[in-house]
Parts: sequence; C-alpha cells; structure tokens
Amino acid sequence: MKTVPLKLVTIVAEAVLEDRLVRDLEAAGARGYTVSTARGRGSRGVRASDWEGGNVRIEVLVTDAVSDEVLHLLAERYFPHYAVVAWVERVEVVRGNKYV
Amino acid sequence: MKTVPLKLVTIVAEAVLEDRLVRDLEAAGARGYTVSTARGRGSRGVRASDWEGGNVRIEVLVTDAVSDEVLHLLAERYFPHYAVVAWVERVEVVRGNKYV
Amino acid sequence: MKTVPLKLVTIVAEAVLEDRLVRDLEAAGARGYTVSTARGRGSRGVRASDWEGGNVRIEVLVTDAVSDEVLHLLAERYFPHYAVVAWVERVEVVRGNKYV
Amino acid sequence: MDTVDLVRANLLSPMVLAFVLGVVARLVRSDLKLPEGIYAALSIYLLFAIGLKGGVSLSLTPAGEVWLPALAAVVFATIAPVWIYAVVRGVARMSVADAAALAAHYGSVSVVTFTAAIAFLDTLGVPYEGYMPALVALMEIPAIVVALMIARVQAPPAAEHTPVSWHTVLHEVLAGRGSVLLIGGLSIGLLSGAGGFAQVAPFFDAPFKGVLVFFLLEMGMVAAGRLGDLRRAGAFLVAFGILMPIAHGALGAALGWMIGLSPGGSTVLGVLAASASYIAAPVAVRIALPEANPGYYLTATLAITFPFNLAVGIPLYHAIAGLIHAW
Amino acid sequence: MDTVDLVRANLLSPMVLAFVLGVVARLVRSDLKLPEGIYAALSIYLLFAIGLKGGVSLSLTPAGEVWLPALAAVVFATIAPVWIYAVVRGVARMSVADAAALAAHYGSVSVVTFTAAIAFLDTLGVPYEGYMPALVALMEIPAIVVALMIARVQAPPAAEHTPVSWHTVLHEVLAGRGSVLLIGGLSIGLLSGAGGFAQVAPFFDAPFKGVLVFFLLEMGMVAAGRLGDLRRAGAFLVAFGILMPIAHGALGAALGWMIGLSPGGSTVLGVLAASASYIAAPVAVRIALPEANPGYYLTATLAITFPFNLAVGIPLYHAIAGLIHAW
Amino acid sequence: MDTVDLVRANLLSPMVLAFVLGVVARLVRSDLKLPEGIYAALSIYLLFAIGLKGGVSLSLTPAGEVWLPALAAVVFATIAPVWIYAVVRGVARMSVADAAALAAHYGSVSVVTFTAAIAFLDTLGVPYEGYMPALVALMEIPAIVVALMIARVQAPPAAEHTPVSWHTVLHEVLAGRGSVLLIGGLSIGLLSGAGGFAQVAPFFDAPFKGVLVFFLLEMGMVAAGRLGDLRRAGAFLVAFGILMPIAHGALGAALGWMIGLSPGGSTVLGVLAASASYIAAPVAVRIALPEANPGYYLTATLAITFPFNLAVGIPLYHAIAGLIHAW
Ligand SMILES: Nc1ncnc2c1ncn2[C@@H]1O[C@H](COP(=O)(O)O)[C@@H](O)[C@H]1O
Ligand SMILES: Nc1ncnc2c1ncn2[C@@H]1O[C@H](COP(=O)(O)O)[C@@H](O)[C@H]1O
Ligand SMILES: Nc1ncnc2c1ncn2[C@@H]1O[C@H](COP(=O)(O)O)[C@@H](O)[C@H]1O
Ligand code: NA
Ligand code: NA
Ligand code: NA
Repeated sequence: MKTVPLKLVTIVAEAVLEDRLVRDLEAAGARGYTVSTARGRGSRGVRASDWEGGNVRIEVLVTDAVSDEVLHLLAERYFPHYAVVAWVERVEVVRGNKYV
Repeated sequence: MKTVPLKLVTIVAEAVLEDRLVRDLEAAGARGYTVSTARGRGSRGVRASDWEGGNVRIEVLVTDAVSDEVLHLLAERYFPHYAVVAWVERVEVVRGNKYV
Repeated sequence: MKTVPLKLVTIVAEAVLEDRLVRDLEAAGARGYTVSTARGRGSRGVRASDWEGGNVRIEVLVTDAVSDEVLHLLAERYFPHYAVVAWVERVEVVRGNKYV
Repeated sequence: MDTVDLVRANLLSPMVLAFVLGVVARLVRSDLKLPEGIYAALSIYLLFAIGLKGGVSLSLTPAGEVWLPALAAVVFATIAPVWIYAVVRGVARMSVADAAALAAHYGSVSVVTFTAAIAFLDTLGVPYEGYMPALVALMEIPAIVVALMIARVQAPPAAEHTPVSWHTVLHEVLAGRGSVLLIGGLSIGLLSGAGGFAQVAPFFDAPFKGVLVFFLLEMGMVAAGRLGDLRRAGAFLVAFGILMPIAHGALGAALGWMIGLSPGGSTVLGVLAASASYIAAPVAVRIALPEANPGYYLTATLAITFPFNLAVGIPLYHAIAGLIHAW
Repeated sequence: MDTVDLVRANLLSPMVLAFVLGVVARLVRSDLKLPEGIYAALSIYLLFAIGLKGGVSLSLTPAGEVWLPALAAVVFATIAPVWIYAVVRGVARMSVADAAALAAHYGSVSVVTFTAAIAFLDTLGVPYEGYMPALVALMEIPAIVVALMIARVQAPPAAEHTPVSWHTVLHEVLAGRGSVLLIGGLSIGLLSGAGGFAQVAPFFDAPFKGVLVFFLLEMGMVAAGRLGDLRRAGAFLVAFGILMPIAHGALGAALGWMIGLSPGGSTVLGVLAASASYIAAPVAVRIALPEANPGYYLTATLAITFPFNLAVGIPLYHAIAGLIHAW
Repeated sequence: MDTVDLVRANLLSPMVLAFVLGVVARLVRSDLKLPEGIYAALSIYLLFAIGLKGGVSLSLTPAGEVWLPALAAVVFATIAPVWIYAVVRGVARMSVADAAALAAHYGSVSVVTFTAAIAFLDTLGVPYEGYMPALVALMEIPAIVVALMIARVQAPPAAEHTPVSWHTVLHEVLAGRGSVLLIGGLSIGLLSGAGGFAQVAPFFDAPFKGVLVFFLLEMGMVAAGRLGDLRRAGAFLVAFGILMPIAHGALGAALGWMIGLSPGGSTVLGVLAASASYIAAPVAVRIALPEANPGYYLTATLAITFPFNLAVGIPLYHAIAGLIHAW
C-alpha cells in the first residue's frame, strides 16, 4: 500500500474556540480536519465555559509547511489566553496526496 | 515496562460505514478495535448521512502484516466511493502480545 | 516553532475506571489529561458495565520517567482484572515545558 | 378556507416556523445546534410514536376496512420508483445510480412530512382514518428495494468491484432503525391496544407536536446547510423537487378518493405519495449505491421537497383532495 | 383473573413488548441503538422520579405506619446475601468472588423491575401502599455492602495486590449515582411534599410509563447481547436466575403479609425481593471485586432474571400474594 | 407570609432542593453527572420555551401596554454595566478586563433565575404581566455589548495582538444560541399566537418546571465545583456577588412600580435586574475578553449570586416589591 508521510497535528482546546480554530486552520492551508468532543484537566484548570461543552479535540493531517504555520498561529492567537494543548507527530497517510 | 512495537491504524469514515468497517477489520485479522464519534470536513465535503451521526473514528492496533491488509481493503472497498481517511503510525503497546 | 519531545500515553479502559485512573495518573506525575468517550471490542469481550457508558479513552502527555511510572501502575493495578489497552508514542509538544 | 388561507395558516404554525428558525440560525452562522444524541433520540421517538399510534388505530379497525388502503399504498410505493427512474433518466440524463437514488427517496415516504400533515389536519379539525400511520410503515420500504433492484439491473457492478451483496442491502433496509421502530411500534400498538396505549399516551401522544418543533428546528439547520448545493444542483433538480411532489400529491389524493378514503385520508395519502424519505432511504442508498451523488438526492429531498411540502404542499394536497371529493 | 390471564395481560403491556422489540432488534442485527447519553438520561429520570414519589408518599404517611415495613425491607436486604452466597458456593462451587457478586446483585433490588410491577398493579387497579418507592431506596445498598464484606472475609486479597480500600468501596456504593438519585429524590419529595410535587408532576409522573418503554427497549437490546453468554453460563446459572427470584418473591410476599401490608404491597415487596440490581451493584462489584466474572453476574441478572420477572415473575408474585392473603 | 416564611417556602421547592442535591452530589464526589448532550438539550428547551411563552403573551397584549416596560428593561440593561464597571474598578481595583467581564454578566440576565422566580410566584398564586418572558430576551444582550465596548475603550488591545474583531464579537452575542432561541422562540410565539401554542403546550408548558429541576441539579453540581475558587476569590467578590444583586433587585422592583407594573411584575423585573447571565455572557466574554479571569466572573455568578438569588433573593425582591407597592 503506497502511503505518504505527513504531519498529524492534534489540538485540544476549550469548546468555545471550535469555530475560530477551524477557520484559522483552513486559512493556514489545512484541507480537512476531524473534531471530537473531549474533557480534561490541565495546568490552567479553570475553563471559561465550564458547563458549556468541555473541550474539543481537533486533528489535522497537513504538510510540514502547513504544520509550522498552524503551530505558529496557535502560539500567537490562542496560547496566551486560552486553555489549548497541541502536539505533532509524523504519520503515514493513505491517499496522502489529497492533503498536500 | 516491556512493550511491543505495533502499528496503530486510525480510520475516519462516515458513520453509516461503522458496522461494515468493523466486520472487515476483524476479517483482516484485527483482534480488537476502539471507536469514537467524530465530525469533520474533507475534500469531499458532502456526506451521505449529513444528519445521521457524522463520522466515526476507528483505531486498531495491529501487526505490520494486518496493517497492510487493512490498508489494502480500505483502498479497494471504501476509498473509491466513500468519505474515508486513514493513517498509520508505529506505537509501543503494553501487553502487546495479545494483539499479534 | 519550538517544540519539546514528550511521550503521549493513550489508555482505553472501561468507563467505570475513569475516576480511579485519573487519580492514579495524577499521582504518577501527569500534569494534565484529556478524556473522550469510546466504545470497542477486545479479546476480553465482556465488559462489566455493558450498558453503563462503554469505554473511556484517556490521553496523557508526560515525560519519559512519568510514562514508565504510568505503564507500571497500569500493569500492576489494572491489567490483571480489567479491560484496558495502552500504547505509547513519541510526539512533539508545543509549549511542552509546562508538562515536565 | 381557500388554499391561500390554508397556506397562510400553515406557514404560521409553530412547526413550520421552527423550520424557518433553523434555516435562519444556520444562515446567520449561529452556534446553535442540537447535541449529537438528541437528534437521534427525537427521531427514535417520532418513528416509534407513529408506529404505536398506527398500531393502536389498526387494533380498533375491522380488517375489512384496512386491506384496500393498505394494498393501494403498497402498490403505489412499489411502482412509483419505476416512473420516477424513467423520468429522471429520460429528461435529465442522470447516471443510473443517481436516477435510482432519486427513485428510492421519492418512492418512499417522509415520516416528518406525514406528522406535519397530521398536525395540519388536527388544527383544522379535519378528520382522517385513524390507521393512516400504519400506511407510513407500509410505504417506507418497497420503493427503496425496487429502486435498488433497478440500479442493479440497469448497471451491473463492474467485475473488479465486489458490490455490496443483496443480502446486506435488504438487511440494511429491513433491519434499519426506521423499519424496526415503525414496524415494532406498530406491532406493539396492535398487541397492547387502546388500553395499553392509554398508559403511555402522556409520553407518546400529548408532547408529540412539541417534539416535532425541535425536530423541524434541526431539519431547518440541515436544509440550510444544503442551500449552497442548490446552485450547483441545477434547474432540473429544483423543478423535479417541486413538480414531482405535486404530481404525486395529486395522484395520491385521487387514489385515496378512488378507494373510498375520507377527504382527510385522501390528503394524507397525497402527502405520503408526495413526500420523500429522509431516514431509511439515505442510509440504504449510501450503502448500496455509493456512486450516487448525495449532492443530488439529499439536496433535492431536504432543501427543496421537504420545505416545499411543509409550507405549500400540505395545504395544496388538502385543497386538491377537497376538489376531487367535492367533484 | 387467574395467573395465566395475568401473565397474558402482562405480556401484552407496551413495556414488556418494548423489551421484546429490543431483543428482536438485536437478533436481526438492526442498527437501532439509543444514543449514548440517552440511556443514562433515562435512568437518571427513573431513579429520581421513583425517589421523588416515594418521598412524597412518605410525607403523607404517619411514621408509625412506615417503620415496620422499612425495618423488614432492610433486614431482608441485609441477610439475603448471606444465604445467596451460601447457596451459590454450596451448590455450584463457584469462586468466592463470583458467589459474592451474585449475592450483591440478587440481594439488592432492580428499580426497573419495581416500576414494571407498579405499572402492572396500576393497570389492574390493585392498590398498594404509597410509600413502596421508599423501600426501593432502603433495599438498594445493604446487600451490596454485606456481599462485599463476605468476599473480603472469605478470600482476603493476596498480599502482593493492593486491593481497593474499604473506603473506596463504601464511597462507590453510597455516593454512586443510583443512591444519590434515589435518596436525593426521596429527601426532596419528603421536604417539598405533595404541594411541591404537584408543580413537577407533569414531568415526573405523567410521562413515567412512556419513558419506561424506551428504557425497556434498550434493556432488551442489552439482554439480547448477552444471550450468547447463556450457553457458556451453564445450567446452574439458568436455574439460579429463575428459582432464586421465585423463592425470594414468595418470601417477600409472605413477609409483606406478616407485617400487615395490603395484597398489592405484598406483591411489590415480593417483586423487590425477587429482583436483582442493574445499576448500583454492577458498578460496585466491578470496582471492588474485579476478579468476579461479569459473564456470570450480568448474564444471570440481565438475560435470565430480568426478563423472567418482567414476563412471568411479576404476575406470579401477585398471584402468590393473593393466595397468601386469601388463606 | 412574611419574608422568612417566603424564604422557607422557597427553600423547600423541588427546584431549590434539586440545586442543593447537585451541590451535595459534588461534595460527596458522586459519579452522578448529566450526560454531555443532556445539559445542552435542557438549556435549549428552557430558552426556547421561555421565548415562546413570551411571544404568545406579547401576541395577546396591546402594544400600548408593552412599550414602556420594554423601554425600561432595555435602558436598565444598557446603563447598568456602566455603574457595575465603575464600582468594580473603583472599589476593588480589578483590571479593566475583569471589571468589564463582571459588568457584562451582571448587567445581563439569567434565564434560570427568571424561571425560578416565575415558579415561585406561580406557587404563591401571585399574578404578573404575561409578557415578562419577552423582557428576558430584551435584557440579555445590551449589557454584554456595552461592557465589551467599555473594555475596548478603556484598554485598547496592544498593537502586537490582533484582537478579536468587533464584528466577531457582535456576531457571537447576537447569533449565539441563547439569543437565537430566545428571540426565535419569541417570534414564533408572536406569529403563531395562542392557537399555535395550544398545540405544543403539553411539551413546552406542562413539563417546564420538571425540566427546571434537572437543570438546577446540574447547576448545583457546577456551582459546587467552583466552591474551591471561592476562597481564592476573596472577600470583595463574595460581597459583590450578594450586595450587587440586592441593590439591583431593589432598583428593578422600584422601576417596576414606577412604570406601573403589578407587584408580581415588579418582583420579576427586580429578579431580572438582580440576576447575572450564565449562557450568553460567559461565551461572549471568553471570546472577546480572554484576558479576563473566569475564576472571578464564573465564580461570582455561579457560586455566589445564583444560589443567593435562588434561595434568598427571589423572596427578598418579592418582599421589597410588596413594600414599595404597599407604600
Ligand atoms: N499533560 C496533558 N496531557 C494530555 N492533555 C492535556 C495535558 N495538559 C492539558 N491537557 C488538555 O488540554 C486542556 C487545556 O489544558 P490547560 O491549558 O493546561 O488548562 C485540558 O483540559 C486537557 O484536556
Ligand atoms: N486533512 C485532514 N485532516 C484530518 N481529518 C481529515 C482530513 N481530511 C479529511 N478528514 C476527515 O475525513 C473525513 C472524510 O474526508 P473526505 O473523504 O476528504 O471528505 C472528513 O469528514 C474528516 O473527518
Ligand atoms: N487491537 C486493538 N486495537 C484497538 N483497540 C483495542 C484493541 N484491543 C482492545 N482494544 C480496546 O480496548 C478495550 C478493552 O480490550 P480488552 O481488554 O481486550 O477487552 C476494548 O473495548 C477496545 O476499546
Ligand atoms: Na413518496
Ligand atoms: Na432482590
Ligand atoms: Na442583571
């Protein structure tokens, strides 16, 4: 099976941010994304919308360049004030060309 | 802690496919699977069951051989017509022998 | 973007264990965690709380040392009797210093 | 009331307005959405409640009174997909799969449109045969099966693709949650009768229209999400999504009159004929005919036919039924 | 009505039929399932509503009338696990953990079986003491605690395993959502009284049986999912899952008669004694006795005892109560 | 009844007791929690039902009777954030963002507190103007917009941070689900009138207070989760969270009297003035003023003001309204 190496960026953030994050991800060049509902605890503890839906967990398959762009915008627009965690890993994607 | 290296295949697909995918995964040799609910957007955009439950996100820990088999069947039976995304990565599994 | 390499431990377990697992994870040194709801099938099949909420999927970003500690406590307290699966991978974490 | 009055009265019902609110919410990009499980729960409730009511009514109706309407409903649902397929292929030259998909949806029925019609008649105080919900259960499945058969015959799957087996397809249709709830509810209503129903009526009967309001709110949001596809869909789909229901509505109403239904019953049969499936058909078609483009069948049913029937169709078919019966 | 008539009437109630529909849906591998949160929401509703009603009835009952039934209920629930444990160990030679697990489940009570019994009596028009729901709250916990104590005494955890602490176990049982909702509802009913209840009755009283229908639909699906385990479970488990409830049902009915309950009240006490817990016990046992095999205790309670009680047991204990009281 | 009696009667209502149960459940670390989607579903129900009722009442009220209360409500909600901001900045020297956040929350209104007040008056049999729910919709938004404007003017975002655009902020407030449901429900009620409402009343009216019970159960759990923050919050926040509502409650009641409302109506206006927003404001503030500390505004509204209003405030403002009107 031919696969393409790509970056998988996983972002966990407070749920009120979902719409904005998704818009920013698409602007940064992501061709798609997957969102699921999550809850959690971090160093920050307090969440704005405590009883408003917890966290979202967003996954985006992107090229290295877009991955950098995404991390950059997280650092600039979200990390200073919001409860956001993000990590990156290298994965092999089937039909990977459609994300480039 | 002794761990065993295995492949983790993650499949994101439209929810109507859950039952069939799971049956196919087990037929391909997977010894177990984990499913969660997700939503998302991709290049395809339109989803059949738009208001029927979004996507599912299926994770399977498998050996290299089964991983190839799984990707193969995805390519053959699902990719041509359905909204499906899949990626593979290498992970270290605790109690990994039970999946071999 | 500066990132820090960390271990991501993913644990899939029956839902009744959530509270205990989370407490144990924090005691082992985890600075945060993310939980989502999942369902699944494994070699064990029978789940105690079959109609009590399925599985939980817990993710923890931790240092290598804490990762070992976490796997150790899973092996000792959970694997013998409960339906639990866990895997570890290396990821690059943004703002990674806060987890150390 | 003349048709315009009926339309106006209908447009101002809480159900129709809730649909409009859903559309507006989506258009202004509100963060409003029903939580994931809630939509599914509402649809389970509606399907089961309709089945139940149909079953109870059946248990109170002599078999001699039901067999003809039942037969007429099944016959209509069985042959409708044939002409829908022919029209779509002949006029629009769509692919076999796309034509069969439309045939499956428009030959089958919409539970929500049906309940909106019932609410409409109840508000007007127009009586109808109590066993109508049973016809919903009868008309849900045949068209889907026939349409999928047409697709198989007209375009046998290429040798290199293992197609979904007939068995899987039939299973999907018959054991799908729509069928299980409708037929299951029907059987329970039939077996437990009016006495049994009385015990659960405060849950399944009284709040029914209120639940429908939330369901329509969600459908408005989903339909609005499809409005973008409308432009791409082209003139044929828009015309089809309006004219086909009108033709079927008139046909159904006439059929009702022929088999001796009341004017209210004829209205309901017209609405059933005119409505297009949103629960059973999309899932079955997606699985059995994956090459059909959901951009056609979902857009036509959800963004065109459903709102048309809700706002204009129901009172129109009622007016038509009135004319036929008065004639 | 004789017992056969009662069984027949009971079997055709919407609740029992919904359970059957759930079983059928699973057997035909339907994709029907209640959305994840809905089952939990329904069970929260049922537990709280029962507590509430029990509390309101208690607030209307002179304490002098309640103390004896309350005491009898607690005593039964406290000593029943002892003999259940002895029987299982003696006859089937199961492990300490498995025997204690069964003792915890069968010594405790099933809220759903209780509500089905109430619905059954209401349908027949048989009166019963209003404070019966309060007994549910009293009988839920003691058996679980006693059974877990037996397990600790009989098979002290091996030194190398840190067992779950007593504190954790007791917390799990007492602060579990079953207890909190039942006891919380009871307290609220007691404090706010009939006047307070009147405000919320359209939500907690009228739709109650309808909600139960959906709950039983889901339980039917879960029970059917366990049918495969039945074969593996063996003859003992099947016999135990039927005979133990019958014995307890008769005992409970007799106890009711002895302490001066009405025939309806004796029926309910019989049903409570005969029923096995599905909410509090499984969670507590899973956490405190993980080495007990859920293939035994869940299969026995869900796939054998629950359907048996629902279909046959409830009318049977009613007939037994009738005989005892007539005697 | 004097105030103490009122407080006692109020404290023993199922709604207030459910809040207490939620607090207790969290304090004993119970695993009780409403499933994820259910809380959202309940809040959708409450918001829409209130809008609907307000709209229906408006449709029955001559415009000449409504304009003055509507104007008074909007004016209050528009200028209240100014003095709240001034007090918080002046007395507590909080940051601009934190002061504006409190102004947004306390200038806006709480739908749940409002419904608790309605339930309270209904229980006492005190009449009030039917269009009060419409005021909720009018008072929800202005204070949020004004408070965010104050924050922008007082502390313009630093150049290197691209702040959230005004457009985004306004959109968040106006198209937020709270506004869409309240205003949408209002419009539907207005358009479909009493006849339309009658169709859906068994769903939106009768079970309303029962639904509120579950909502308050959840709010009790959330509030208890914030009790830990109380210590950190400090004396100012506690004092503010109690005194500000009392001042606003008296002011609102007086305003009601001035514009000619009934004593019941004045009570409701007092409660609205005294209540702090939990649905629209937190989301808007989180997005537009992320540097404001939720540990302040959520703790004050949820853990201090809401329980205070629920237990003491509502009967207190009712007593105050009584005094003013009797005077
Ligand atoms: N060490 C961690 N591992 C996994 N998830 C985390 C971790 N720390 C924080 N999170 C997630 O990120 C969210 C925000 O974290 P924080 O900004 O630290 O409050 C939390 O609610 C968790 O869901
Ligand atoms: N680049 C991506 N990153 C993450 N998930 C994706 C991506 N593209 C698509 N998906 C997921 O896969 C599903 C189907 O995608 P598609 O087949 O491209 O429509 C979407 O609904 C998303 O959940
Ligand atoms: N091979 C696997 N791949 C992914 N998830 C698994 C696998 N095996 C088990 N699981 C998950 O772990 C849970 C417990 O597994 P088990 O202990 O094998 O019954 C299952 O319910 C699944 O969610
Ligand atoms: Na049709
Ligand atoms: Na028992
Ligand atoms: Na206010």
